[in-house]
Amino acid sequence: MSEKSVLVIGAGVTGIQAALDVANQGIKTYLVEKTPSVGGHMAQLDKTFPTLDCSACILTPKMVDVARHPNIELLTYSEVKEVSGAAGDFTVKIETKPRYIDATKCTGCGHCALHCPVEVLNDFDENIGVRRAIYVPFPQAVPLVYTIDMDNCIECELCKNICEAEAVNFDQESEEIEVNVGSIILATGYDLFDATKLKNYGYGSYDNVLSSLEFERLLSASGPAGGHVFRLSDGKIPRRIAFLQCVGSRDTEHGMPYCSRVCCMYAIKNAILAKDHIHGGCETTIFYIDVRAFGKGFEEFYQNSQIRFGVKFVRGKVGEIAEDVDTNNLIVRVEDTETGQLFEDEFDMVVLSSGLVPSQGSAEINKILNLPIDQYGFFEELNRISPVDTKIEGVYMAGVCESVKDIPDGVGQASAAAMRASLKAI
Amino acid sequence: MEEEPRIGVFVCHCGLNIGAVVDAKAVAEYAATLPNVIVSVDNKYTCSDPGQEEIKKAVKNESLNRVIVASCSPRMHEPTFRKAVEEVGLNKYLMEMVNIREHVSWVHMQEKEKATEKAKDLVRMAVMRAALLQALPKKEVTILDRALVIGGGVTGINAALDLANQGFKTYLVEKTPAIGGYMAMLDKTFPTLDCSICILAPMMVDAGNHPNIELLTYSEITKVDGFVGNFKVKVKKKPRYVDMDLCNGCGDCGEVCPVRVPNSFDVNLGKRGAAYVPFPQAVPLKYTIDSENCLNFNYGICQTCQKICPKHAIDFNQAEEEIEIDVGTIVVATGFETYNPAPKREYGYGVYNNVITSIEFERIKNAAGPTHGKVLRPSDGKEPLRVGFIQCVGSRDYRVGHEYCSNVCCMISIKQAVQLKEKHPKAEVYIFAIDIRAFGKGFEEIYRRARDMGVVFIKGRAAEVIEDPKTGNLLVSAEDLYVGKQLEIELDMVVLATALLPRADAKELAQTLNISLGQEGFFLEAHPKLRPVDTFTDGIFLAGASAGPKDVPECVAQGKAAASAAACLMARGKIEIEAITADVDNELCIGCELCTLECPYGAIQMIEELNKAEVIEDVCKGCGTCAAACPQFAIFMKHYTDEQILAQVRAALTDVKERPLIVAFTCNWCSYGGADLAGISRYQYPTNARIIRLMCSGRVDPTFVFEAFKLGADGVLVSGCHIGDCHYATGNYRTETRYIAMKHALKQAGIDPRRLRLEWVSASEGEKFASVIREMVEELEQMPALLPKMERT
Amino acid sequence: MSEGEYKVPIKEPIKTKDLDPDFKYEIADTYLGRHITACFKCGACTGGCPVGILTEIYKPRQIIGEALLGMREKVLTGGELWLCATCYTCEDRCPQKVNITDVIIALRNMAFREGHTPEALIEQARNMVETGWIQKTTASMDKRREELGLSRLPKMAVEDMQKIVKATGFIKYLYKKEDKK
Amino acid sequence: MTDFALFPGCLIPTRVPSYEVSLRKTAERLGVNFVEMENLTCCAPVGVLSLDYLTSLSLGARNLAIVEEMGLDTMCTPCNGCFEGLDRTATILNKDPETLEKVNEILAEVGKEYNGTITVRHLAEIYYDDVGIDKIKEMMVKPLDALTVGIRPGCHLFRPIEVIGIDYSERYFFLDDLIAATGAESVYYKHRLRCCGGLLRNVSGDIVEGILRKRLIELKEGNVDCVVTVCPLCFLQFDLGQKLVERKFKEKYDLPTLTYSELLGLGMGLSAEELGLQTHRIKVDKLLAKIG
Repeated sequence: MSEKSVLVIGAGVTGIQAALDVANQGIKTYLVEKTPSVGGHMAQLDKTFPTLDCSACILTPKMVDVARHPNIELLTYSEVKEVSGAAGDFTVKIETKPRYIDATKCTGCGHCALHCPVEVLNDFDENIGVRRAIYVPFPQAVPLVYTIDMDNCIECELCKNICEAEAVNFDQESEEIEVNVGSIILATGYDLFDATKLKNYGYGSYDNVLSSLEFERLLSASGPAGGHVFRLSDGKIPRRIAFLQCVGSRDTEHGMPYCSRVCCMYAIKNAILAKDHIHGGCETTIFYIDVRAFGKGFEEFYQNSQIRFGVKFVRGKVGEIAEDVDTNNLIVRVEDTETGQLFEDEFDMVVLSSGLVPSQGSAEINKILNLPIDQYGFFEELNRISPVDTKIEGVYMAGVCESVKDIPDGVGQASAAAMRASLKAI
Repeated sequence: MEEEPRIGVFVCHCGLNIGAVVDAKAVAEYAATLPNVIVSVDNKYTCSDPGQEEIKKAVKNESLNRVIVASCSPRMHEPTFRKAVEEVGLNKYLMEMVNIREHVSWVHMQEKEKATEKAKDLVRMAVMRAALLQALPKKEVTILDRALVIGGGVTGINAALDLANQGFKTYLVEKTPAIGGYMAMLDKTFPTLDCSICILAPMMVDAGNHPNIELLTYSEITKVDGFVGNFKVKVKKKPRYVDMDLCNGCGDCGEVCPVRVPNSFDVNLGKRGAAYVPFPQAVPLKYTIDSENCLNFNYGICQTCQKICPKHAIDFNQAEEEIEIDVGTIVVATGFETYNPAPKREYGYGVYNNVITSIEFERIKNAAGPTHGKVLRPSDGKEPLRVGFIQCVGSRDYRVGHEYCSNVCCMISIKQAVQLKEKHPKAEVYIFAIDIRAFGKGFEEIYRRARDMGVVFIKGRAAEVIEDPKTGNLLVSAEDLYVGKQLEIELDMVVLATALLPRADAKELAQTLNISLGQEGFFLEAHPKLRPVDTFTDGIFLAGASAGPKDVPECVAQGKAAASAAACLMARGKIEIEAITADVDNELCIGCELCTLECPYGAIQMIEELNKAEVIEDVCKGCGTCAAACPQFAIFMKHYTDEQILAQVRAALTDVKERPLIVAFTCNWCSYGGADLAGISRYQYPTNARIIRLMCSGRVDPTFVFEAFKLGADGVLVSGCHIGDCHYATGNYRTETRYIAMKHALKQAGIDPRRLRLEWVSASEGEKFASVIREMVEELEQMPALLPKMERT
Repeated sequence: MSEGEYKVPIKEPIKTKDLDPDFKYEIADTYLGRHITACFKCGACTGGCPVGILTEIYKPRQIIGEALLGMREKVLTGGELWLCATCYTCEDRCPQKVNITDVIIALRNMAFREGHTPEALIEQARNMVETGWIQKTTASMDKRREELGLSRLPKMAVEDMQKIVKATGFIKYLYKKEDKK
Repeated sequence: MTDFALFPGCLIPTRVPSYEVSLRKTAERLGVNFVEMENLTCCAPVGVLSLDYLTSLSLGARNLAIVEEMGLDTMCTPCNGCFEGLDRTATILNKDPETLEKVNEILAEVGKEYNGTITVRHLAEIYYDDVGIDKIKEMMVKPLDALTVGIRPGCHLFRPIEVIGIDYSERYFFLDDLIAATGAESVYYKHRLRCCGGLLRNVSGDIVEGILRKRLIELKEGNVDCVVTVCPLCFLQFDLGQKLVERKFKEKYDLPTLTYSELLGLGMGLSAEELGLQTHRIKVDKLLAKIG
């Protein structure tokens, strides 16, 4: 079709959808991803609301398509270094960090990881699971190419000797390529709010207080425990789990007065899954201010969680959590503002529904593009009727980097951004 | 058969979705024992890269010519696995899926052994069918690069503009005389309180005179034929009795018209003449004569407008016109309707004058509205200083039948409350709500601003509104959970935040377009995450509030997304469609013409000289109704041949371990989807049914049913779409007539006719499918076992 | 119900006439109560309140909720205001940065002006105005100080105190009834 | 080290003289120079603030004005109540010229004027920031490493965070370091930063005793040898109040209570009499025996 092309930055589900939509129109697409594999946060999830669809079953086929699409050039473990030019003619410098493994040779067989002596916390598993110095973030990673984490590698070269494909190459350099694109789509996604800032919840000092993503990894079949939920303090099965809403969100104190939109629904989903994954059942209670089940099928999901799955809802923001030093159980003190009763409940585990903040990636790319951002760090849209255009012509955005949203809205916005970007590329 | 079938079976764990209930390893081991099975493995995530890689390696290394994937529903990943096998040179029709997730693990969570046995049976049925599968040539169709957008609201306008800018000719059809939809009626939009028409008007003007957009206002879709890439759409243009080219919208006719009737655009608060434009900024700015109220049409008098029109544009005997347009893709953006709260008598809407709905408030607040922007209360025209907003009227309400949340009403009321407070800082404004759902960008900020301006939020659904006859004021009683007290608040005016409903004609349009409706009555998207803007019918896309209540920014984004999806199709120029069509075997055909009567599309005609039937491949949609009707079994249905289906029936009934056993025929578009939804919603039902997927219930040949009973089936279920919903228009009518005939035949054969059951289950009736199976099993358990005689033959 | 009927307290719902809509503005105008309208009544304050744990009747969210609704009578005369230990735990926890303890102190100021104050605080204030010390000083205090080698109790600037207290009009409300001083 | 104007308040001189004598002696040894103040009025703590905002600010401003007249810029107060009252007054007046002007109008009646230059520091802060941990360690003649201590910082030392700005958490408090400096071990026990209910003393006896009993039970669970506080009201609660709770609930706690200055004094080798420990109602003999 045309020699012009489109650059998509960030390969979460939104970035993947945008790249696919542009490529399907016959336009060359470069998809840049900072981490070794595409997939973003959605790859960490076990199931998605409100249909409890298996997250991998939705995401992995799209990951396969993106890797195999003739019009898409996938640049993983790479970062954008420089952007110059204007709409219709951007020149972009992209640096691919060294994996110390030859991507063309590596078959992803995994023998090297078996023999690697170094074990470090796996940030893909939110530091609950572990991985080796030579690793893939998760078994279904795309591209299925191993990466050596040089900070922790002791260069014992065991992997080099084991690898039949001789793919390991310790003096691999970082490469830099320059591409010319007609338009850019930002899909840099989000990070989770760091709940250690809330001292009264004890996240970071009490073992059994988990963030939502940590709980998602516990639930996930490809997670560190194969889907079994256990307490981090003593490995026992939690029988009473509390989910705390609005952790960081709707909180002017921590500069996040906005609502993070997805936590109510993922908390309900996790509550149902907890009951599903724990043999002999468990009691789940969600402490909320307002349950925001606004989307399609959400309200029904919310009602079903109470009627058919027996999830308890208590209206009241938890005042504080104290830890019982010997049993590591958590005493949650809250006022049920509907009955005016004050509760001091003991729980085996507490999951904090942390809010969403713009990702580190958004901040880094903005050092290059310096787009105007709102006071929370999200990119600002051009105006009310062009929600996917940024203030720089030819640069579009989709997903949470523009504002907090769930997967369907992110995917929808990705298609919209693809449309706008492809207009510029023809 | 050219070569010996070499089958590969790949059983998926799907993480824990299948693995937690069905012992995938055991199923794989069992499959290895079946005839022609060369490879049989299980895999944690078959749809992921390693999973697909394993299939491809197996096909290459073991030179397999059949692949069976036992995992989730084909409606989800059939295209994925077909593409995978194609990449290693295997024709995609030689891949067969077995649904052991939505139809097994998700619905038999507590019965692990029986579920594993059921999975083994379903795999056996698939292996038997796979042996008989044949490669089918690729069937491609060209795609016209013209698009049709139905609905001229903000969503439709955005979709049309993006498609037109991409260079595609776009038809924008709007039922009312002007585009703009609900957004044109609004005063301000939340959360930024921008003036709504200021945002919308430029878009309307662009759409109005964009070279690639043909505006068809005051028109409706009557008929849609053809399939993706080649839709033939009939559009009825209702007569305006005004010549569009001559009229310049000067408005003299509107002034001089003696008739004064309520203006539906002003939600019947304002008045308009019989000659009117809905609102001053209407696009196209052309007058329309409303024949119901025009004196000329009712009494043959007046015609003053015709006399004074400077351009002589008025022509009373303008006739209704019907045009036909050919388009490649269709975007449905028909929007929503608001709920009329009169049935909720406790709020007294329609009885007390000062109880109005939010859209009425919006028109009152609008400068172009009936009260020119001054908020006056309907009873005595005074300015209301004490106003209450009642939320969730008609939404989240099981009694009224709308259980869903309408997404936008909280923010509308907060915006309107802030507008009131801006005008009168000391006004008393209350909002009665269960949860305040301020989830979007900038929503919490305006919610905070409302609180800071003194708006009082009361946590509790308002119980009732009664009127104080003397003053016309209203007494709202409610419980405020925040303070745990009962309240009785006296207010000057009450605004009901009414629900957003699917349009009344949504069902009719769904039937014309052959797309299905979701549980709440809005159109059903193919998959909320995988394909959010597609429908199950290729080439037709969904956007905006037609798929579910949403606010303006989301509608605009979905409008552009649907445009992008349509553009992807049209840019490719051609698309591969199902090569499932009928084929007549000339030796067997005796020319009885029975099939030509059955086919709804006239895709099977008689060849005069041979007196044999012949199928027109392009027109045939592959429903199979003709094949089931043919007495000579002369019609050969590609990919759904009689032998393949009978092989599945026989496989289901060999070494049966579970009684009573039910063979269930389901149609791909509705009842199979209903069975999927039963899985997604985790409705549990007994494991006794073995589901066989056909393209339409019309494909169920009576011989299949009798064969099943002959081989010892305890019960047979035939299920399809509701009458009128059939994807192939009349397939299910034939099924109904055959069902009655089969009932009599069974009675004569001495089999209790209750063992055969016909049920209409739509794609949104998961619970119904589960209860039908439950009832059948209970009923069959009471019946005595089938006479052994039947099994001897 | 073992003997006789079930005794049920009958009460009317709260009517508009019981509500004073301007109460929230009156509070918001004071420096201490300036953030009251930001409260969306989530209950985080009561959740951590040390007094709230023990007694059902004292809940900061309830007081602020009633104030926002306009239940002036109940809030000022109810007496729960004075059960706050002013430990400021709730202020550090409020997600909307409402200075809850300050708001309750502002409400106490209003209650004091309308004469609903616990005896103990009135007595403390009177001691301060009359002797300069919150508690009455006794001779044994001086004796004990000397045993420890400390100077006697210093003299408080009582006249200056009284001038100030008169200037701010504090005295007017302190001695409303018998109108001493 | 700068000089500090010492504002003893009214509770310490009258009801807790041992705190005053121990703070003077330890400060002297640590080289902290206190300048006496005269002609003071009550600092108008929360009890008065609750009645009238303007009176509280005016009385506080008058005391701050005296410090200005003495030519100093920092005032030290060992009492949490005075620290809360004066620090709040200083914070508001130093930032809000309009209120300062109104207060100065009232101060004009008594011929005083406040220019908003004074910072108010608590004695504990001075021990920690100005004296410093190492200096205290050096002064330890008789390290108290046999003692386990439960700290009671007192709510107004660190809350509200907006006004006072000290970073704190349940797990760590700067008072722990001060205790460690004396060799004793500051033990973590449940709700150690929770209020002791002191200010409700004669407003509602039930609540005061209810809260105090909870704190005493938690301290017992933490099995501490003694309670160390820097707030005279907490001291009265745990010293005098403990007796009342023991009588009302018929339970035995026998938890001696010290102010930090007294603990410091013991570490420095001062005798119990020099520190006035005999005035305590809960006998400290068992404690003294333990540290030999």
